[in-house]
Amino acid sequence: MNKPTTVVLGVIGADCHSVGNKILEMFFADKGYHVVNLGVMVSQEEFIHAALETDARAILVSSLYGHGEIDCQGLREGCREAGLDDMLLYVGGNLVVGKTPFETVERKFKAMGFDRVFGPHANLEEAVALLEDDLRRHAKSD
Amino acid sequence: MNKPTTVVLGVIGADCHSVGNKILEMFFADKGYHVVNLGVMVSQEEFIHAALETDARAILVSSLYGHGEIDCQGLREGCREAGLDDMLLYVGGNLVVGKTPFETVERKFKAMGFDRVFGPHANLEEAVALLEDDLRRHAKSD
Amino acid sequence: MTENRCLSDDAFDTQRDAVLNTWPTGAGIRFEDGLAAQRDIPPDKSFAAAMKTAREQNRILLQPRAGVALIEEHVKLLKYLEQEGGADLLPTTIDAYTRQNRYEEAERGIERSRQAGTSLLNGFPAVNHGVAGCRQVVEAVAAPVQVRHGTPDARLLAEITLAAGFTSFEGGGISYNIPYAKKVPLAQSIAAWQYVDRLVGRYEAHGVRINREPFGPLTGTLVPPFVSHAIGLIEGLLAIEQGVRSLTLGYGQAGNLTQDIAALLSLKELADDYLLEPSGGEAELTTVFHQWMGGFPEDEAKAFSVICWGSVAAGFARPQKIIVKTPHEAMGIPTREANAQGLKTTRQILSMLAEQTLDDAGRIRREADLIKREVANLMKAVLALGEGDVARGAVAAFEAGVLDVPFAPSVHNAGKIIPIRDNEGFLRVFAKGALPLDDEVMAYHRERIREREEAEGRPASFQMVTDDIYAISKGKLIGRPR
Amino acid sequence: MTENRCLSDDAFDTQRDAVLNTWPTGAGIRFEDGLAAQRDIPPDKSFAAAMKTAREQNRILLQPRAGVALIEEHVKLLKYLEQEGGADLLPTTIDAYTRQNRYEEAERGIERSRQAGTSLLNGFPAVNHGVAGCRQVVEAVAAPVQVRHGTPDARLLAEITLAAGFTSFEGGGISYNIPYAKKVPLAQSIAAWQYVDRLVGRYEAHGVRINREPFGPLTGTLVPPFVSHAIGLIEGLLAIEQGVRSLTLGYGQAGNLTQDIAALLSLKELADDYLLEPSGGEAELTTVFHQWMGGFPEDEAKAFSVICWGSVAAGFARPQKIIVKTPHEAMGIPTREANAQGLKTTRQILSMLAEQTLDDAGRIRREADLIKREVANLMKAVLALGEGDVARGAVAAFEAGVLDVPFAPSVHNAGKIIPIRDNEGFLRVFAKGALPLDDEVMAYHRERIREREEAEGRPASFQMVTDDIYAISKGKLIGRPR
Ligand code: B12
Ligand code: B12
Repeated sequence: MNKPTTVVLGVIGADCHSVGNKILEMFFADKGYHVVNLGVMVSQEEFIHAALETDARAILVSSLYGHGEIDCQGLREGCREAGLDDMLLYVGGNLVVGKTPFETVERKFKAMGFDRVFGPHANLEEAVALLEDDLRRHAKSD
Repeated sequence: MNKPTTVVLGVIGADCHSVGNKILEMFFADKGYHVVNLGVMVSQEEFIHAALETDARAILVSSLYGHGEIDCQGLREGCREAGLDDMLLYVGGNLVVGKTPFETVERKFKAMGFDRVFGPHANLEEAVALLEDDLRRHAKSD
Repeated sequence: MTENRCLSDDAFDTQRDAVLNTWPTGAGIRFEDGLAAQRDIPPDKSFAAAMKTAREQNRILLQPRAGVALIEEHVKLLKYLEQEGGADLLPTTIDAYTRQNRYEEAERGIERSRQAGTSLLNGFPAVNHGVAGCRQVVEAVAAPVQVRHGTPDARLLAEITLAAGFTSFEGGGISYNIPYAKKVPLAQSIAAWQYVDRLVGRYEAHGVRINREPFGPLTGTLVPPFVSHAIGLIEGLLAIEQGVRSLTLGYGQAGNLTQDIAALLSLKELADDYLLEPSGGEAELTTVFHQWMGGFPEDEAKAFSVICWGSVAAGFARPQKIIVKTPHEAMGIPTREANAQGLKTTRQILSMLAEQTLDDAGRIRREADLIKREVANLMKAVLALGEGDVARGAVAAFEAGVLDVPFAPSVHNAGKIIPIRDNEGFLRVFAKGALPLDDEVMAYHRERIREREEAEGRPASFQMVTDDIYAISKGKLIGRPR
Repeated sequence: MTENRCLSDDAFDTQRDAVLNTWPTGAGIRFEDGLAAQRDIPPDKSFAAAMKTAREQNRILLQPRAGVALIEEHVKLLKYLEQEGGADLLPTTIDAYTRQNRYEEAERGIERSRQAGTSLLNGFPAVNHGVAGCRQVVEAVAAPVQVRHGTPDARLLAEITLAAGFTSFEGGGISYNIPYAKKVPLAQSIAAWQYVDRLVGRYEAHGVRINREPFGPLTGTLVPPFVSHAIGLIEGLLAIEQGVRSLTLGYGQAGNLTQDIAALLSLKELADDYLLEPSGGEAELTTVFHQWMGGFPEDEAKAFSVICWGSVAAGFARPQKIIVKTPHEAMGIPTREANAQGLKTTRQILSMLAEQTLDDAGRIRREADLIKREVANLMKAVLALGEGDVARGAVAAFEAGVLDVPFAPSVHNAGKIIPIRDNEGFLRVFAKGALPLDDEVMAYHRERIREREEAEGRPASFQMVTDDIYAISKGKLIGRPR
């Protein structure tokens, strides 16, 4: 990597949880990424628009407040429509309403087109390792 | 009742839990019973012997320590062999090893021949009401 | 223009028409009907009365958070919490779409919840359910019920829920904007909340006392007590000006026992100092303690400890109310059973502590005095910026960073304050940004932080702060280096 | 005749033959083999070393209770508790038949457990499993393992478990008789425990330090601190005389924070005062705190609170070890999951409190001094009765009621002392029986109890005591009238 990889970060929907978002921004920046942080309450359109604008390689979506299931539906399709076919979609947080086994949540969000799904106690070091990996693989297929 | 009814009380087996036993003694005495309290670590033979000696109408067995299932087996038969056919057998406490639904425990001990089975948080007022009732019914059938 | 002046009837009524027409369920709500509904409510279902009695009798009331999409399910939930959980006070937690006035999305959430057979909303969409729907809730239960939310513009929500018979309404122009919104200008949310307070003031003027509760914990994340106290006082002043007379100020547990007791003690004293006189001595002032509002441990046994530790602080400090967390906190909206567990575990601690007292060798008093001094620093600067007007002062203060909430999402918040724990776990100020804390106070904070730097052999830094944010969820109070 | 004198080798060896032959698994145990087994044990599995290090490093170690009938199941259980529960120290809790030396019944219990596929015994029948079986247990785990029981005559149990490599042995001639037995004469149990202590002393003489722990909580039911402290000191003196050098004195939570912290503080000081000199300054003295040992609430959420409240007291008082309860306490032997929950909830409280201190305005010190004075009253009388010999004194003192344990089952216990809570929940003495408490002390207790009588408008009575016994299980500390 010469130029740092750009990732778009944000909390989707009407969700105001900002603490994790601030930590994620700092964390990925620290790892050498160019982080475009849209903050909280980000619509699907804003995510896609920012990814287009900044030539991002991945969109990192957070949802904490329970409406993730409703808010995230269609993001993959939206990306495709915008011509972002290769976009990596990561999502993490308290993704559904109520305590739910992680496997169930993961299945749900993978079915929606997310590449990786993380719980609220995700190990960020592992997440960034996966991202490196996925980016490398995507680069090859380019 | 002219003469107070006699009941035999004790903690069966190798069980040393004495606090509940002291409370039960006081409680039933307070309710007008003549309580023959054998204390802790009482064998089946001692229960039966005391019941014979004192012309008791009921034996109140406690078991707290978990071995109740082993310790109580055969008490009904023992009573019958000693000619105590009509003896009321009550049992209460933490009757089996491990947290178990009360229904399961009750079934087990009724199958062993106990007339009434009580959990560790038994309401003593209710227990004495049942005893009055059972004694009345037994008296009729005499 | 923003100012702390009681809304005139004219100004109120003009706004009111517009507000009621933002969603069909608002149309045609008559204040008289609301008044009648409120007057029908038996005294033991009045939130204000319950809080007042708690203060008089030195009791601590327990209240959970709870809200689901559908009326019938919501009623079942509340009944369970009062009957099985033994809640003294009930909530109706509003979903996040409604909080953003996105009633179409809330409507979709209701429909999809009906289809799914389970709530897909994170709260009760009271506006969509309308007055009649809300009344069903209030009537079904025995305890007083409060609306709990996080809504910058809660005018319609207030109109509907108060007309339905809810007797308490949480929030405020600052505390329901800065931690809950991104772009809503502060002047706008303050104005909206002046309307809400005036609505409450109108009920008050007609002999119906509605309880109001500024949201104390703010972002719930390492908020030093003086920050939330100052904002609570400002919202109190704004509410009283509009005629509110039953007011409950809130504080979220910080984690160090001495600091938490001191925080509640100082909050009580500050409330009396700042709010009694403006209300003509009439205000009924009470306090509410929130069990740990930051990230919880995932493991339920550990979550129980966090709940208990908060209850211990409350047990010694004796606020009138505790907002209770649940063992599911880290994972998702709690089941009703988990919610009842939170209540039971709290009750058990409180009753075991009921007769116990603690006199921490003057340290509680010292810390309380420090907090009061910090609050005075802030209040003085706010009033100066507003040229004596607390509403204008608040807006100007946030612009200038003189009021500043850690980790808040709002673009109208400076975000320059950096809190950090000292070596005993007290929350201190590492970077004060533009907060007008006096030199002596800052020297004290710095000295306390230095102790920690020495103990850990590392300088205070944002890494240390991040460690503190995670600490409780990882089983510690202080984020020590690994 | 009972006396506090180190057993001679002859006397010991004669006894030993008889002891080893009471059950087949004892036959032929050679002390040298035990020594070899103990010497094989790596230092980080030594209980004595762990306790010593904890004291030096100001750490608090957590230990659960656990024991099931079969070896393989027992190993699984212990591994789970150390790996999943994070236990620092492991137990092997012995079943109740073994405690009464009823090895035939234990054997039947083993068989029936095998058939049932679940443990029908309430502990691990170590004697029946013999040295080889016990060694499997010790070898399978990483943490130090202790034998925990309640055995008036534990000579064979000690021979077998120590030869197998257990590095700590709980109990004592008084604390494992009076609360655990009905008819065993005290002189007899004291003699049996002199044997056990001498056995430990022999290991010590050969360079192997085994930890000993008198059982502090006694009946676990409203035992005033001074009663258990005095008995702990007596057992400590007896143990030291036989050559024991690693000694952990115990105390069971009473429920009032100030009293509990004071109790642990005074216990530590008393241990130094009474036991250091007789050991030639060599004894390694540590303390253990037992979370609430009386009746627990049935509801698990409430049980968590009781566990947490104990952990809070320990967090401030900092003993070296805590014996942890579980949310199943009121109902039955805990599952391994419930047991791990007890450990986790305790750990979370301790780590949140790790840096916090409490200085209760001198009240802790005052209460600790009261306890020390009460203990001095008792110890003086015991030594006087024994004409300077603490073993004889103990026997005579129980006969005379000068030592007296509330609610104990033993016919050799006077049972005249009646403890009761005062108006703040401190345990006080309502009826002292023949306890030699001085007038000033008793006046103090009476005054405290009077406060409660006034508050409740009823005289102290046995009904009040019964209410206190039930209180915690019913969600209060003090048994107030309904
Ligand atoms: C603090 C907090 C608040 C504060 C937020 C302040 C603020 N502006 O940030 C306040 C009090 C305002 C609040 C409000 C609400 N909250 Co809230 N809140 C919390 C709480 C206690 C902590 C969140 C937090 O800051 N954690 C610390 C940070 C560091 O962790 P994090 O946010 O989880 O983020 C990390 C991970 O999730 C992960 N992650 C997140 N996204 C991604 C993405 C990727 C790609 C990766 C790899 C990782 C990753 O990495 C992050 C950094 O480590 C949680 C419960 C908990 N966790 O204990 C509830 C919680 C998230 N809140 C919840 C809810 C429902 C609400 C409300 C709707 C109110 C309500 N009904 O109770 C409102 C939301 C209103 C709105 N419009 O959003 C629920 C969500 C329920 C669900 N999903 O089922 C939770 C789980 C509590 C609960 N059990 O009910 N909340
Ligand atoms: C205090 C206590 C002790 C003290 C006892 C001191 C003494 N001499 O009394 C000590 C520390 C010595 C002790 C020892 C042991 N204990 Co213990 N002990 C307890 C504890 C914490 C409280 C018991 C108590 O006093 N309760 C208060 C009284 C008032 O209530 P109660 O005893 O339940 O009695 C009432 C009711 O049961 C009922 N009742 C009882 N009998 C009857 C009969 C009738 C007819 C009726 C109507 C009602 C009735 O009415 C009584 C009065 O209200 C309980 C757990 C709990 N309950 O929280 C464990 C408990 C009883 N002990 C237990 C065990 C296993 C032991 C030991 C074997 C050690 C071990 N393996 O952990 C040893 C026993 C050794 C032996 N030989 O017996 C287990 C039993 C497990 C099971 N059944 O599955 C329990 C449940 C703890 C647990 N969860 O593991 N224990």
